[in-house]
Amino acid sequence: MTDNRKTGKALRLLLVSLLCAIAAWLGYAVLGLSLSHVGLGQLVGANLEASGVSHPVTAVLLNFRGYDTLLEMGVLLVALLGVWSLGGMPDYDESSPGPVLDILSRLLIPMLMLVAGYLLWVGAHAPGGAFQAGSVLGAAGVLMMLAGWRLDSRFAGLLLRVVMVSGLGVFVMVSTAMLLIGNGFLEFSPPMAGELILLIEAVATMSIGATLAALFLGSRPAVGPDK
Amino acid sequence: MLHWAFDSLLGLSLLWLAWRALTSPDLFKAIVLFISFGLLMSLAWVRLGAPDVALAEAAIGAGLTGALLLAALARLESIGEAGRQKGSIGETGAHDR
Amino acid sequence: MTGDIVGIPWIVVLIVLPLTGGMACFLFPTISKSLGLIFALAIFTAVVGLGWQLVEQGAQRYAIGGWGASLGIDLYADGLSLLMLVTAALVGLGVSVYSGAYFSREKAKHFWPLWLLLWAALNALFLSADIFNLYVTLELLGLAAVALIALADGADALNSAMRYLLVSLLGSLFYLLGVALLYHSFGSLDIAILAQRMEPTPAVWSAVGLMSAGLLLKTALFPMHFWLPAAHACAPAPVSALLSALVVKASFYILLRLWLEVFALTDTSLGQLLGLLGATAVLWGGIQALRQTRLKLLIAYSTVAQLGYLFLAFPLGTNIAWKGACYMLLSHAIAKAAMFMAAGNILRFCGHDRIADLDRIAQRLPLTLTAFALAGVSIMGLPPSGGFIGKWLLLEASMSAGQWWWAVILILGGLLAAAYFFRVIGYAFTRAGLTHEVGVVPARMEWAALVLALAAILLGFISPAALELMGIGTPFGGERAG
Amino acid sequence: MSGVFLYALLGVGLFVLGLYALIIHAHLLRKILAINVMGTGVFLVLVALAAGNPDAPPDPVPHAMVITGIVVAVSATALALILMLKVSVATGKNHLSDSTRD
Amino acid sequence: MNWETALPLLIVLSSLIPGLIIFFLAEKQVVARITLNMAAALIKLALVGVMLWGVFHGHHYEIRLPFLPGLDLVLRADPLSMLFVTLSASLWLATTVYAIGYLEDSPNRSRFFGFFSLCVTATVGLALAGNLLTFVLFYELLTLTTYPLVVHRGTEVARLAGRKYLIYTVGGGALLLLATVWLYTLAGTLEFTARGFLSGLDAVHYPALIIIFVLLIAGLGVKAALIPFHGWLPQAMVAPAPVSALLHAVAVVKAGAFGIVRVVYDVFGIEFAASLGVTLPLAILASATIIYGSLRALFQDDLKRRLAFSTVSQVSYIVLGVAVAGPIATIGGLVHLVHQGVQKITLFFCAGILAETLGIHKISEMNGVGRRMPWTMAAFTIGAFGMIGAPPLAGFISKWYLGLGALDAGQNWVIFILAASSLLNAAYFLPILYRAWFKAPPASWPDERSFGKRETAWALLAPAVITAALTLGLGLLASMPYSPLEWVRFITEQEYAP
Repeated sequence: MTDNRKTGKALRLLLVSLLCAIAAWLGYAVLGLSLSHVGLGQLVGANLEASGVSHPVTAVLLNFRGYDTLLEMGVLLVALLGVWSLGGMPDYDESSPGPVLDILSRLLIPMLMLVAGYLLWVGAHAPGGAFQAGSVLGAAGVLMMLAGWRLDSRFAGLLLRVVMVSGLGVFVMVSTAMLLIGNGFLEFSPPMAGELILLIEAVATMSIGATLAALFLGSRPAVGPDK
Repeated sequence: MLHWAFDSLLGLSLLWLAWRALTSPDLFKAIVLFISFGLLMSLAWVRLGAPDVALAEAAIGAGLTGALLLAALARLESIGEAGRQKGSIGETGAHDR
Repeated sequence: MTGDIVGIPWIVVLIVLPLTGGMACFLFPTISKSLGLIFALAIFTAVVGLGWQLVEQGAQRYAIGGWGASLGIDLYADGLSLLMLVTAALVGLGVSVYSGAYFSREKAKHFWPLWLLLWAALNALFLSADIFNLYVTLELLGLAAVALIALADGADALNSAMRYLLVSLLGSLFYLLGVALLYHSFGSLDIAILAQRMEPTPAVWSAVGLMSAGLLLKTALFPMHFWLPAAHACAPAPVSALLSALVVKASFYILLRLWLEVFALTDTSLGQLLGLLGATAVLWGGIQALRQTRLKLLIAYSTVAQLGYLFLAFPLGTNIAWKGACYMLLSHAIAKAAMFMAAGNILRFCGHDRIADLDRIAQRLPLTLTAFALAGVSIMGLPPSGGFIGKWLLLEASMSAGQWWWAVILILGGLLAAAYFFRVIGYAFTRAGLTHEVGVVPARMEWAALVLALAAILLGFISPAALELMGIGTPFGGERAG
Repeated sequence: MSGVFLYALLGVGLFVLGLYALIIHAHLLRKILAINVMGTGVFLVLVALAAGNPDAPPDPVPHAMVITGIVVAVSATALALILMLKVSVATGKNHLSDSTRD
Repeated sequence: MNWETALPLLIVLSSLIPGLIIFFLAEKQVVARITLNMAAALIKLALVGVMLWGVFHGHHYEIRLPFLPGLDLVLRADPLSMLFVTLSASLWLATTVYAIGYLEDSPNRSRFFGFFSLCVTATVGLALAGNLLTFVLFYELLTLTTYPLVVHRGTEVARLAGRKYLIYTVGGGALLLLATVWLYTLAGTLEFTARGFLSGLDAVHYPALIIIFVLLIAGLGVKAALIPFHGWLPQAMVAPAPVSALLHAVAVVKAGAFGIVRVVYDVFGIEFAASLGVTLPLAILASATIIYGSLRALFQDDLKRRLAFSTVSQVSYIVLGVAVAGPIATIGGLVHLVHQGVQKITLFFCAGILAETLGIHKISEMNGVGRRMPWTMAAFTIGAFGMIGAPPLAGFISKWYLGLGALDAGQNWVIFILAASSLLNAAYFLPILYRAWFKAPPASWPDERSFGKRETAWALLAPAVITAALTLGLGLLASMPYSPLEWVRFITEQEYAP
């Protein structure tokens, strides 16, 4: 017994030394970076007003590199599909919520909804935006589920699927709509860029919130006859 | 000078929290440590001038991932119990390794 | 007429179509099968449209959102990406037809959306010219592949899906750290711009190491191939076909694209290392395939071996070598997809895929056996198949570059492939009575496998045209010295 | 200026620490934790180096990249956790059984 | 796509398309299958006849299909390829008739005849190949299409024989491929040209060329059953009689010998090969195979295994004729390619008839079989005497020219080899004839099937008798204008510098 623990320890030592060497080399490489000139900050600043939002990060996220965000909504959708395709999960034991949780959730949930709305709106000119608002909404959903709330089976069919897919769907539809009116793919012409981004963000927030809550639940909610 | 001290303190505590979270024997404790690591990380994002990332990290990184991990742990234990009732040679308890 | 065909931005259509297809199949599960087939055909025509456009106007660069290279993300399509898109379209169409009959109603509901989103990830990956965008497509691809593997309910399928997910995430993180280092060295994420600003600093060396390690892990090159056999063998047949033919090749494509343009280190010692790993993969994969008792594991190890061939082009670095490797990639994808489908048919017919007891197929599943045999011809690299052309070009490249040892590896690999292939075929000819009732195999599944196998053979005859198509936009650089 | 490099090195440290934990631990939940820590490490490297020159505002592109990365990480973690539970139900074990380990 | 280019392709397609159609015919569609088979064989023979006449009058038939950038698939009819194509086409007709009779009601005949036609396609394609790449392509196709025929019976023995067959032939194919690519990178072309295309290369490549020659001969030697690569041939006898008759006596074995002829004459060129000093070792190897094959044949009791070892030694006559660098020896070698084919197929037909009608497999069971089946044994006797090289028969002519060629080229030791092997041939054929004609027949044959007053089915007997008559004819009428001997003289004029 002792010898394989000994080899285990020797192996572990070897691993640690190897990883320390890698860390040292990466550290040296990072320190060697000269950070004076580099970065797209100025470029983003120059094109900011053409992007329809005044906050640089939101501009990059939804206009300059909007394609990344589109695919990333796809990632969320695939994760949800994967979780739902894995089939039933021992459902979260919704023992009746204690009085404290009950009252607290009744107070907190509307608060969270409000914060999510605010974050969505403020994203245009200050830190905030679809993902942050969506995750707050998701947190609100998690809290509701902890308090024993379940989606009514009537809404658990096509409607739920539409909400889940709406984030990616609207983004794709709006971007291809741009094609039809003569712009390039995902090219929001400046006058209406702000409104379009807000539309996309609003729907995205709803969809991200629902997806994150569903990921927490882990299995497809009890669905009525499969519509 | 004060910044430097605060940054190095924050960095060290982050490293220490991460190390504890990854190597603590009890799983529940590991997850709680991981959540606190996430919260402290959002502080670090603010120090680095990235409020958006701080918000995202707090809401998703600490909040939601923490909730998912805790829910998974709870279910893992209920599976472990069910396994033991059926007499299958399930794990002795989720709190090992 | 050709005016508007060339006018449509096929690059964007190729990404939007599978995305909308995936969403549509998710929204309307009851008709997801027919929807999926329609979208598969549409995507195939879109690839033909793009091919037409490339032939007419040469390589295409499309700035998304009209912002241009460094600020926005560019899509770029040249001969190499066209080759990969054609591979994905051919295998995709075959798999779509095959899965129409393979999955039960319950499973089909989950299969079609995931498969079309995986196809979207593939198309996006082959067309993207931005290294962070490649990270997002890699993640999308990885998660979709894991979900598809887990469709096969069974302990070892879930087990291998979990292992594959961890490996995929690890590889992506390595890749992302490399992206971070490159971005902060040169201030841009676009491949073309990085190629201009590239100079060998320690940060670039570590970025090369990290990105290569991450991508090699996802391509399952020799020492890092441990996760592939279980994942490809336990997945449902069409999914294993997708994994072996397309998903594994996507990370190879990125490595090739980076190596050719950004790293441009083809003739340094790192190229020799990759060639060495490729050679060991060829021999190790072949020997392991010989030792397997289950058919799908044998085919999975054959994938490990065939991937080794692709890396033999790195130490050579000449134009012929790259074209040979890419042709080998195309014919391996199609032949391996046909083989996995044939194995799926056999599994459904006999209920098991133990090689020693396959001795009743020749008379009862003639189409499947012919498909398996024709695909095998291409895997072995015997004429007149696509595999032969790829092998010939690689042999020619290694001989003219004076590095004859790669040629010996190619020949040995071919012999090993013949050994494990004919071991299976030998059993299929022996005559033994039926000892159990048999599953019915829908004709559509047999014909899908046969058509793909015939395509692999047909590839042997159209190589001049295909190689010329592959050369659009000189992805492999001109006739650089070896 | 030195603060930037401090956080960047911290990022590298977290990355390597996560890698170590991923290799050492067999329990799947711990492996998922390790993956998350590694992810955070990479994001730290990305954002820290973005605050390069103190006078100009930090470069927003890495921030957008990290936000996308965080959302990708959470979706991957969610899928990994549910898959872990399915593996635990199917194989009764909380770690990977290497059926074809070679 | 005028007539000049279409003809070679038509000849190849004339057995490929019927073969593919036969695959889809159901087992019980016997009439359809027979008509398709016979039609294909007759059409091919007719087309070959037209092309033979055309080539004799100087028409140039060639078709180029793009296959690789810078390399095409070429089907060209030059005199040498016509020799082998005519042999294959005519013997395919005879064997098809024989196979239809032989496999009367055995299982999977569609699969058999499908692969049978594909085999002939590969053989004809290989014969008409205009460059080494096309040759390699059809050479590998031949391996793939003959394997299912070797394992046709489906028994475990057949599977093991098939496995051994594959190990040899696929290994040989790999060596051939490596050598071909290496040659292409050195020479830049692979086109078969009259006196070889390598003489122009500068001397620094000579060692590489020698290694390439060795690899090529090894790759081709597998199918030409040169020692030490002959192991698969005796074991492949487990295949049904028509397969061993056409394939292992004519198609596969001759493909290897024909390949060696092509390599020595149209790739290296006989003078250049002699200057490289590779022809002498080849001659020695061929002689060793001749002697070894005959010796092993002496001790075989199973009739088909004895014939198999006899094939191993007989094919090496062709290689010997080629290796002895002289015009007359070349004539001897090439003409033996035809003569040996016709004689050996007669012997295998007779062996098949004996096995099918009387259930005789061993030579020890052949006492007095001459009285029971006079026609079959008459054909067998003609074939046997041909092999020994008795005067009026075809075998004598090729041995005569081989001997003359050896003397003319000053290689006197070849005469002893020829003499010794003829003696050995006599040693293993005459006892069979003595036992068949002069011994009393046993009380009952192991598994006799009666065919009314005729000794066996006509479909089996007719081909055997026809090929025996052909052996006699080729011997007597050797100097007729269209005889193989004249045709070979027409070929060798081009191979040697005027």
